[in-house]
Amino acid sequence: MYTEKVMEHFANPRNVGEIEEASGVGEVGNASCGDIMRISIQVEDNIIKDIKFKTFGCGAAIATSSVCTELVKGKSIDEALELTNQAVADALGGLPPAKMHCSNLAAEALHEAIADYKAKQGKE
Amino acid sequence: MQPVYMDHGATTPVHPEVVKAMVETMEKSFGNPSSVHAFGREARKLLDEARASVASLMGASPEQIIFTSGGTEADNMAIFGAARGMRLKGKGNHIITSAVEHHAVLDACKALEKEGFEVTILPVDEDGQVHVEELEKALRDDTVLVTIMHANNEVGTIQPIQELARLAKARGAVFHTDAVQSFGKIPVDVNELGVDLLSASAHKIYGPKGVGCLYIAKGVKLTPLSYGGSQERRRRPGTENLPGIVGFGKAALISQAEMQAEAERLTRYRDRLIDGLMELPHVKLNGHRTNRLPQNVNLSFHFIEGESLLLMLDMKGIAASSGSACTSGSLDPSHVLLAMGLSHEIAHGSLRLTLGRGNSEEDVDYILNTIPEIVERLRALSPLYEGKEAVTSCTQRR
Amino acid sequence: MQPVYMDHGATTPVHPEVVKAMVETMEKSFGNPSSVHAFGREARKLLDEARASVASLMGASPEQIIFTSGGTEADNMAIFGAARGMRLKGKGNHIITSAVEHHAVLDACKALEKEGFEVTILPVDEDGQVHVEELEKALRDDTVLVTIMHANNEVGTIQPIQELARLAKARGAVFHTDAVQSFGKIPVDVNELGVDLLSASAHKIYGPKGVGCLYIAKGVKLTPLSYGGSQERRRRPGTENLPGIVGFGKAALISQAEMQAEAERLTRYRDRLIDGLMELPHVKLNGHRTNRLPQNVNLSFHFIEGESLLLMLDMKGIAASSGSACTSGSLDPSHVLLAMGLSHEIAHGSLRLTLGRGNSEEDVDYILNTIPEIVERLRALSPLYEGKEAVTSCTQRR
Ligand SMILES: Cc1ncc(COP(=O)(O)O)c(C=O)c1O
Ligand SMILES: Cc1ncc(COP(=O)(O)O)c(C=O)c1O
Ligand code: FES
Ligand code: FES
Repeated sequence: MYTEKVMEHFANPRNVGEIEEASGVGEVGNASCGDIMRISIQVEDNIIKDIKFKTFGCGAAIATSSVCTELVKGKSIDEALELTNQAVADALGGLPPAKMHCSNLAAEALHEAIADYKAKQGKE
Repeated sequence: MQPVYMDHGATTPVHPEVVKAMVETMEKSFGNPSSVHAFGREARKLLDEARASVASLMGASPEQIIFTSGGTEADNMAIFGAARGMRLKGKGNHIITSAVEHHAVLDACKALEKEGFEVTILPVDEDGQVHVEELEKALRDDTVLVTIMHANNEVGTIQPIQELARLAKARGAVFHTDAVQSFGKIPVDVNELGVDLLSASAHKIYGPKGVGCLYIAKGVKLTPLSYGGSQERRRRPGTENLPGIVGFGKAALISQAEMQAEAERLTRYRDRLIDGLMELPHVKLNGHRTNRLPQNVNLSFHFIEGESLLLMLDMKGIAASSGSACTSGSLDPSHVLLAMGLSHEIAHGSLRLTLGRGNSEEDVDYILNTIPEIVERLRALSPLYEGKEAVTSCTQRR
Repeated sequence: MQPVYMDHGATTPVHPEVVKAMVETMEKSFGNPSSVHAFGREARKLLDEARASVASLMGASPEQIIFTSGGTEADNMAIFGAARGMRLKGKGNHIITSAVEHHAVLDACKALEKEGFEVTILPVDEDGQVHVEELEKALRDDTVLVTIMHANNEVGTIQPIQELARLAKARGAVFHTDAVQSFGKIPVDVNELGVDLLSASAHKIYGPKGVGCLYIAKGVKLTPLSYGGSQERRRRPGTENLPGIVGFGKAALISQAEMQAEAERLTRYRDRLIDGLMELPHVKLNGHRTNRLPQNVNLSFHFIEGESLLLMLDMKGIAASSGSACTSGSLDPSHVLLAMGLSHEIAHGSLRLTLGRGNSEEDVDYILNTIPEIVERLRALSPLYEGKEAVTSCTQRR
């Protein structure tokens, strides 16, 4: 069902947790299956210095969260905004067709976290 | 690591004696039971013997048993057959079922709606039980069929079939029960239950996949689901799956001999698992505490999603199942858990352990030792879980 | 006396390699293919492999194959599914079939008549062949389905499916063929034949009973025959008969490897049998002399009744079949032979020998030696037989 890469990330998820006093936090629920993900980021000089996630969801949801944090950590905000759910799935060696929607969670949560960061910036 | 299979509700390993009987049939009695010659007669004899064994385990006579390709076909044959047959006789077009039926029953009823039938779906209480008064309220003069399962596949709750059937039949409706999960596990007697139609499946009782049967009480007429040769008293055409049927017969014989002792043994394991796992924080038992199948454990672990739990268990060699949407191909979590009043989230975090012949006391120990750390790990990942202290309500968030 | 099985058209012995594959599946891979855990994934893998093997033998892709409980279910699924589906789309309600179809096809079409469909039954010539012009005449704008078998189970005649399918599809009808008797025996390629739907059955090709499949071309929509779980791409619910399906896959692989050589060998035996038995007086070959299945011999012995002939052969250890009413449960002789223009009497005296893997040159010798004396004995008993000289017409007496 899942690729080895998916299972590897599922078994050893990277960057689990929450950043206290994060620069931005994004939380999204997956309308289709009821799963939830929260991503928090710490941004310095427009670079994502640190990123952490928490996910309530299936194996694919957890693996996509994990790989997503790995993909953008150390990248600029603009680079991070270009991340698509397809890129997340590809980084895992693909997902079963029925599980493609799960990869939306990660990309959306990340984009929300960035939006939150930008909103906060704007206020300062 | 020795794997621990605790998904006997999904399917069971085939009993070695069953395999042996099937191999013998394939090697020595491959004839077509409809053939006139010696090969055919030999096949016919085995077919008759298997029918007698299966009939005996449910207190029926052999000619009341029609072999099918499984529980699903038996359910469809019963529901379409009785509903269409009764309507042809002008008896009406109202059907009653329950909210916790298997999809083979629920979806067949839904398909009948498209044919102009009206379907009433009875609710269940928080233990998954159908109440007799609900059926009483729902029955009408034009009710032609009531179909309510004997024991639930997800939560193991046993329904009061005897009273439900008595009530339905008093009002002139045909009564069908899906006994796929109870047959061979707890006593199932068609006469005691008083049902007109009863479905069973071989692969849930250590028999082969792809064989089941429908019990049809004397006098009950069914419109056939398909057409062809004159096998199975013209009720179910197609060359009989002889090795499979022989395997089903053997499995029924073995179940009959071992059922009582096995039910007692598994009830002990079940209760150890329930009591042990309920000691963890934020765990809920699904289904009735005592009026449930001996082999069924179903728990919801709050803040956790079922598929992740299954995958973690799988990595530890434990095979289990879940009512999670993520495992079912559909995007909604178990309709059974939702009908029992669980929120989507809690329904998502359900775990079903179904015990069986191969399980030992050590398997129970292993599970009791393994699950707590997995639950803790997954909760640490969960955005819903803010530490044990912080949690307030875990049943209604959505 | 070593028995001689020559009823491979009814069913075949299971190939030892098939038995082995099935036993291995039952012993090692008993999981439910829908389960998430390792047992389930292992089962899913075997299911996929078997699907690929069966698909390959008919030139299809794996996702076009839906496993069923046999040829009968495949036929019913195709016919009910396509007819009802096309009608829902407003395409019409006219169906065309032939007079020599298996009961699974004919009776499904008859049942559709009760649902308001109109059915045209194409005649056949004296060899049992459907003529393309007949289909041309019968096709209408509201024809939604044409179902004509690839090779006949009684007389072995092969139909011109390629032309028939081309014609039907050009007029917008769905084309189904029952290839239960041809699949694995002669080349069957869904693309070459150009069919939309094709039925096959495992137990005719040394696989297990109770498994078959339906090929469904891309884009062809079928209303399901039954409802339940989401197996087989939601087209056919119920826990998959995994050992049976694995056996079918294995049987398909073996057929693919051996088909050509086996067809040549059996054609030789067939022709020896036909030529040898035709030397007896008052014998008629049924079916086309050359355009027939390699394994099929069908002869009518005038003045003799089929069941008596079978019983006599059985006493000599020969297993065969007949189109006789007395063997079929119905009181009319074979509808196939009647459609070919045989009188009731002649149809009653038909004998079908169907060759297969286990048969040897010696079996052919034995039959050629045994049948003449049996025929003579039965004719001596027959009031219709007044000595060879006295006979005039034996085809039209009734
Ligand atoms: C309650 C119930 N009904 C019906 C079925 C379907 O049986 P089968 O898989 O033999 O088609 C099952 C099992 O999947 C079941 O648990
Ligand atoms: C031409 C034909 N169609 C359909 C069938 C039915 O197949 P099954 O016995 O697998 O249901 C048979 C064999 O009995 C057959 O010969
Ligand atoms: S997040 Fe629910 S199916 Fe993957
Ligand atoms: S005479 Fe007995 S059935 Fe034909």
